[in-house]
Amino acid sequence: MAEPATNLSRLRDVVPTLLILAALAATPMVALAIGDPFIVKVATRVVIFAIAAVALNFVVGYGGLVSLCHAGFFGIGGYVVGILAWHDFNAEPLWFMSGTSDLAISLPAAILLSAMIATIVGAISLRTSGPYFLMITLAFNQMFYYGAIALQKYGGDDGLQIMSTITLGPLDVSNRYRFFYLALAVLALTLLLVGRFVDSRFGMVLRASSKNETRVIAVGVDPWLYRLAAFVVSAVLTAVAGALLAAGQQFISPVDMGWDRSGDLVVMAVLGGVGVVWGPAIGAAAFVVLELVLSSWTTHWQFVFGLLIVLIVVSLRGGLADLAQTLFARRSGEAKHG
Amino acid sequence: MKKLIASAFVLSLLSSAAIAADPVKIGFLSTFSGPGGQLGQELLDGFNLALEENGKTIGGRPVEIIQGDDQAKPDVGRQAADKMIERDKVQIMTGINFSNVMLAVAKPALDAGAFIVSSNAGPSQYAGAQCHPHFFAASFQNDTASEAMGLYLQNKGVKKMYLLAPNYPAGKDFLAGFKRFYKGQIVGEVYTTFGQLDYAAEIAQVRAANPDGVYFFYPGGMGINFVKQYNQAGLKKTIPLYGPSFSLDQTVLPAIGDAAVGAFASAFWAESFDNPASKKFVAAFEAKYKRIPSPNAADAYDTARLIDAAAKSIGGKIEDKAAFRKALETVKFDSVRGKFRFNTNHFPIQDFYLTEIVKDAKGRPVMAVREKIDSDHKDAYVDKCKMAN
Amino acid sequence: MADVILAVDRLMKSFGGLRATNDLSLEVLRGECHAIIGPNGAGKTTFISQLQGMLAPDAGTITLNGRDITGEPAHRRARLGIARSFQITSLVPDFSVLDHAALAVQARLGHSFRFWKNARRDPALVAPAREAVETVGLASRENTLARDLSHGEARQLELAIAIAQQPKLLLLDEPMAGMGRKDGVAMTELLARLKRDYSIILIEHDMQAVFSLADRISVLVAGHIIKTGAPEVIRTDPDVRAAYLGH
Amino acid sequence: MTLSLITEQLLNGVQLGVMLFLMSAGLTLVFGIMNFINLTHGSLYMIGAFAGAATQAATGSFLLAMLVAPLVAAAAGLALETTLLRRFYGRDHLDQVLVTFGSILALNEATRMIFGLTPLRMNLPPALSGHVDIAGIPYPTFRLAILITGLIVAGLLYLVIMRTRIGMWVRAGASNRPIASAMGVNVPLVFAALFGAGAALAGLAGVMAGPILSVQVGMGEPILILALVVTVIGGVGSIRGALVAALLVGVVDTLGRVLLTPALGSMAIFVMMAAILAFRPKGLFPAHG
Repeated sequence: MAEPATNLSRLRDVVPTLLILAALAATPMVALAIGDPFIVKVATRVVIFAIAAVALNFVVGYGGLVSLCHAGFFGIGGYVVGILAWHDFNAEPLWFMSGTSDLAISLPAAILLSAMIATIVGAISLRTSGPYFLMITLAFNQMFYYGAIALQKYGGDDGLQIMSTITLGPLDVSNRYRFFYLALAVLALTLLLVGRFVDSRFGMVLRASSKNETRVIAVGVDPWLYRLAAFVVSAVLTAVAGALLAAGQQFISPVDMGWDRSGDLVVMAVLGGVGVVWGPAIGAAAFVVLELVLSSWTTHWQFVFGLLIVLIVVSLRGGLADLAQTLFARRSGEAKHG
Repeated sequence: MKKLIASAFVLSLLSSAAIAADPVKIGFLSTFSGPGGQLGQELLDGFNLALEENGKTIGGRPVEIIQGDDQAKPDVGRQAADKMIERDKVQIMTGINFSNVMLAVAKPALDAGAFIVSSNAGPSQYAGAQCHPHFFAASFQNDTASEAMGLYLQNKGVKKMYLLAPNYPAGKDFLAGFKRFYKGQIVGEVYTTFGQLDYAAEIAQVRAANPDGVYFFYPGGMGINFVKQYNQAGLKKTIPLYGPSFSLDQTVLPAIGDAAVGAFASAFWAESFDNPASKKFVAAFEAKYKRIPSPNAADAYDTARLIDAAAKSIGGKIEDKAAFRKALETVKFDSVRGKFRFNTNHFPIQDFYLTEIVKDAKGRPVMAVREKIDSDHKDAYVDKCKMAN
Repeated sequence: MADVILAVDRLMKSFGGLRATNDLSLEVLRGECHAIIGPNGAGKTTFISQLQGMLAPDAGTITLNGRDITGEPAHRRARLGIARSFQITSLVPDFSVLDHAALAVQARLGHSFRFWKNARRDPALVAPAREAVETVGLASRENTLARDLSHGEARQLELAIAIAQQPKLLLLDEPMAGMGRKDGVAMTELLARLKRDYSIILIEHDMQAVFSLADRISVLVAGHIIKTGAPEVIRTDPDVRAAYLGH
Repeated sequence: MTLSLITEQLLNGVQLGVMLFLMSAGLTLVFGIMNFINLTHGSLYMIGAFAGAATQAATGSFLLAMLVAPLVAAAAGLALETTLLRRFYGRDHLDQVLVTFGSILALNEATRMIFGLTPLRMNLPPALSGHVDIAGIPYPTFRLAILITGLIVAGLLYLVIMRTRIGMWVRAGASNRPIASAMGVNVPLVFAALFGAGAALAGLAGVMAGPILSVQVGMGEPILILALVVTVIGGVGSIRGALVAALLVGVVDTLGRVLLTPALGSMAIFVMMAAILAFRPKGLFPAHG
């Protein structure tokens, strides 16, 4: 009896996910065909922010925890890659180890460090809930931000340039096409992971806790540890996105971890739709592309952008994913009738 | 999503397809949105004014300006620069006002073979070790205005100074520049949070330290807040304010008002400059934009005319990069600053003046030139630059 | 004493100046259905909340199966075998009926740090969950979301969740609250079936149901148990009549 | 530091705190009663400052500016509330954040289109431009005026909320929403009035900040963040909490800047907020049980 519901939800999740990934995978070919390699750079940025937004949505949409410190984790990932590359380029050892420009080493390092920091930050922040959680995570984000500015050795407010060539094991990923597909693979992995997690036993506890904590406690589960685990998973994936951003643009700066960037990530998630795993990916794409297109039209683009956001949130309850699903449903409905 | 990107592309294609053949393409990347948006507009207005006077040509060729907004964020600036270079195929980039954006953008732009002729940001990295054959700063090196003020106060024999700046690299550069020439006693050196609103606490500390003068670098809104509050605390008469022109120019003076009158600024250009090029520029700018130009606008105006003069000297063939570089290095043009030439690191050698804020005939606060501080001032990083041939 | 499943000893709880629970002592025997009745505001729900662990008492002890659980948090008491159905329905709006029961089953089976397998297609969860849902008569609605359930169905689901926990002691806080007559009769029949398998503490205003279901009844007035006894004893007790039934 | 310097810095801290209280009062009540996170509160502050600066530029009267600014901010607040924001009272916090975030962008840019890019100027009236002697410290008269005005408004607000029928309703609303709506009041009307009153206070804070700070687009966001910090430290919905937290934030921020290194000074209030919330997860004076 549970099967029909499951199949329906699989259709709802798997088909759009595959469509998104396929569309993205095709962009470099489109770029080549029409001779505009810049599209690949935009697509890479879309993919990186999509990873962060999907990861953030694991706690926002499914855990009910609106975190404003994810830009901090984004930046931590970026700075791990940047600082290791700096030590590699300047041939200066970092404590006991030498620097590296190999993502095969710096990505795990970013994962490890962000997991450790997220565990501490999460353990403290999860004592609170609702708007208080929002603000305590904002406080931590500010601490990360000012912490990065205090890194004078690594450029402080000026940011950190990556001068060396970034590799992945023996593979040189400084080629934009290769790098794009690397980022896309990480996005696919993120969508798969989050998609499995939310439907697992873990996900059931997380989702139930976000809507009715009392009920979850009453059946014998303390949500705290589950929330913490979700927070850490989400932070780690976001840090990976940040690491990719730094590697891709060969640059990381404190601006990449400001609180407004945290806000942007939340906006991407909500804009796309927090109710489905792939929603935030659409939100990230809309955000990045709209910003680019509108700002090339007029210096007053933020006026249009702001009104568009208001319009979307007024008319669509589930974000852009809602629109996509409605269109999809109508089309298949028409097909049936026709 | 693919559709979205594709349609974005088509739209921008439509806008660029109509341009006539062979224009000079200049990417103007600056901050146009958010609180920093004023500076980008100031730079663009100065740049556009020069182009209009020139019949919208550079080196005798039509010119196409591709505008980009960096939102004061390095990664956004980087993306906009990528677009300019890869899609719009710009040959020259200018306009950048924040050092951190410049540092994120310069390397890929230069790697792609574009020229950067900065109309504002002049980070020490590109004046020194990272100097590049295709990187020119037509404006200034960040530290130099502060060096001039330090030199002035040193020569004048002022004994005790109190220094204030925001806690970010440019703030540290400015105070370091000041200390490079000022050897008197520094009774306080305070770095405040970038974007701080209220300076009551710092001003109270200044009063308690009772220095002979305060040197401050607060660009934009921070400067407005600081000067107003300093004046309200009643300190301006007893402890004079000294700053680089960026803290006291026309981007902030109208908002500060009378509170700034009596403060001193070191400048490479001021609206009261008495040379024909400068007078013509100020009059034209005021007529067109209904406000007095700032040194930033003057720099952007000079930048456009400098590029034009260099391009003209080689018959507009800027595609010959070696020739264009040579032309820029030896450029001769009628600068609003009076004297202008490039040093070996492609940063300017220029004169610095002491100005005092006074009210002009219409009661508006302006920078009035009092004396020349230094002739042919060079930046401190030129020795670190091993310019490639 | 082996047949006592729950012992409450001199429990105290105050809110500001109000003594919601005042020197309350009570023993519940294994297998019995023990009803607690009392006028509105007597402190019944406050008492249940302290048994479940959502509220911490100011003083006194609670012993489950001879083990002092006074200091245990609510989730651990649930694992020790206390299940509660809420007076005001407490569900997850976008979970289906079956999801709710499955959540209770997975909580009973140990930790839920299992990230990969789809919980909705896990027979270890679905089979016992479906059993609980069938027990309360919601089999035909198992895929309906909680927010689409009628009030009566939501009350049934509350029970299904509690049953799926396979508890040693069921705390039922007004399971018939807000139900019409027909639903009420069905619920009474359901409870009659359940009392064969579980020890139950029942709070209920429907006196007909209470007297037909309860093995023993305690009367709670102003946070204190004034009387405990078999239904027929309580029915005729003059103190109880005066305090509660009299008007 | 000498005693007089400490006194002066404390005065500075309290003065900043009073400004923050004016900002936070409306924010915390709207948040507590309508359960609405109003990020446009900073924009209303900006609108107040611009309205004040424009009034002064047109008439030369600072007093008139002080009167006009709260009215314009209230009008703008009411317009926002009735046309857009009231639909979001029952919705998820995330939707509220998104709609107010979009509104901030549009409002900021609209202000820029109307007033241009150059920051506006507000002059002090001669009577307030000097300084007064407080225990040997020459303290700016205008800052003292802000302090006194703020304390008067805080006092009045306290009286209204603690002593009047409206205040009773507001308190009930902040601690128990269903009861409030069951009290048979015209709920939409009272919500709008409350929103408007909060907007007026934000506008008042804006115009009072005008002579001290630069009146420019984007001035609302930094103060919004501080007001949110105050709201949360004090406990959402609690006026008393907002007052205590505002003073605390004002003093800690001021002293932190003076006593700590720049990086730590910038972080001081955020470290304080994290520490307070870690031990009191619902703020210092939680209004909801």
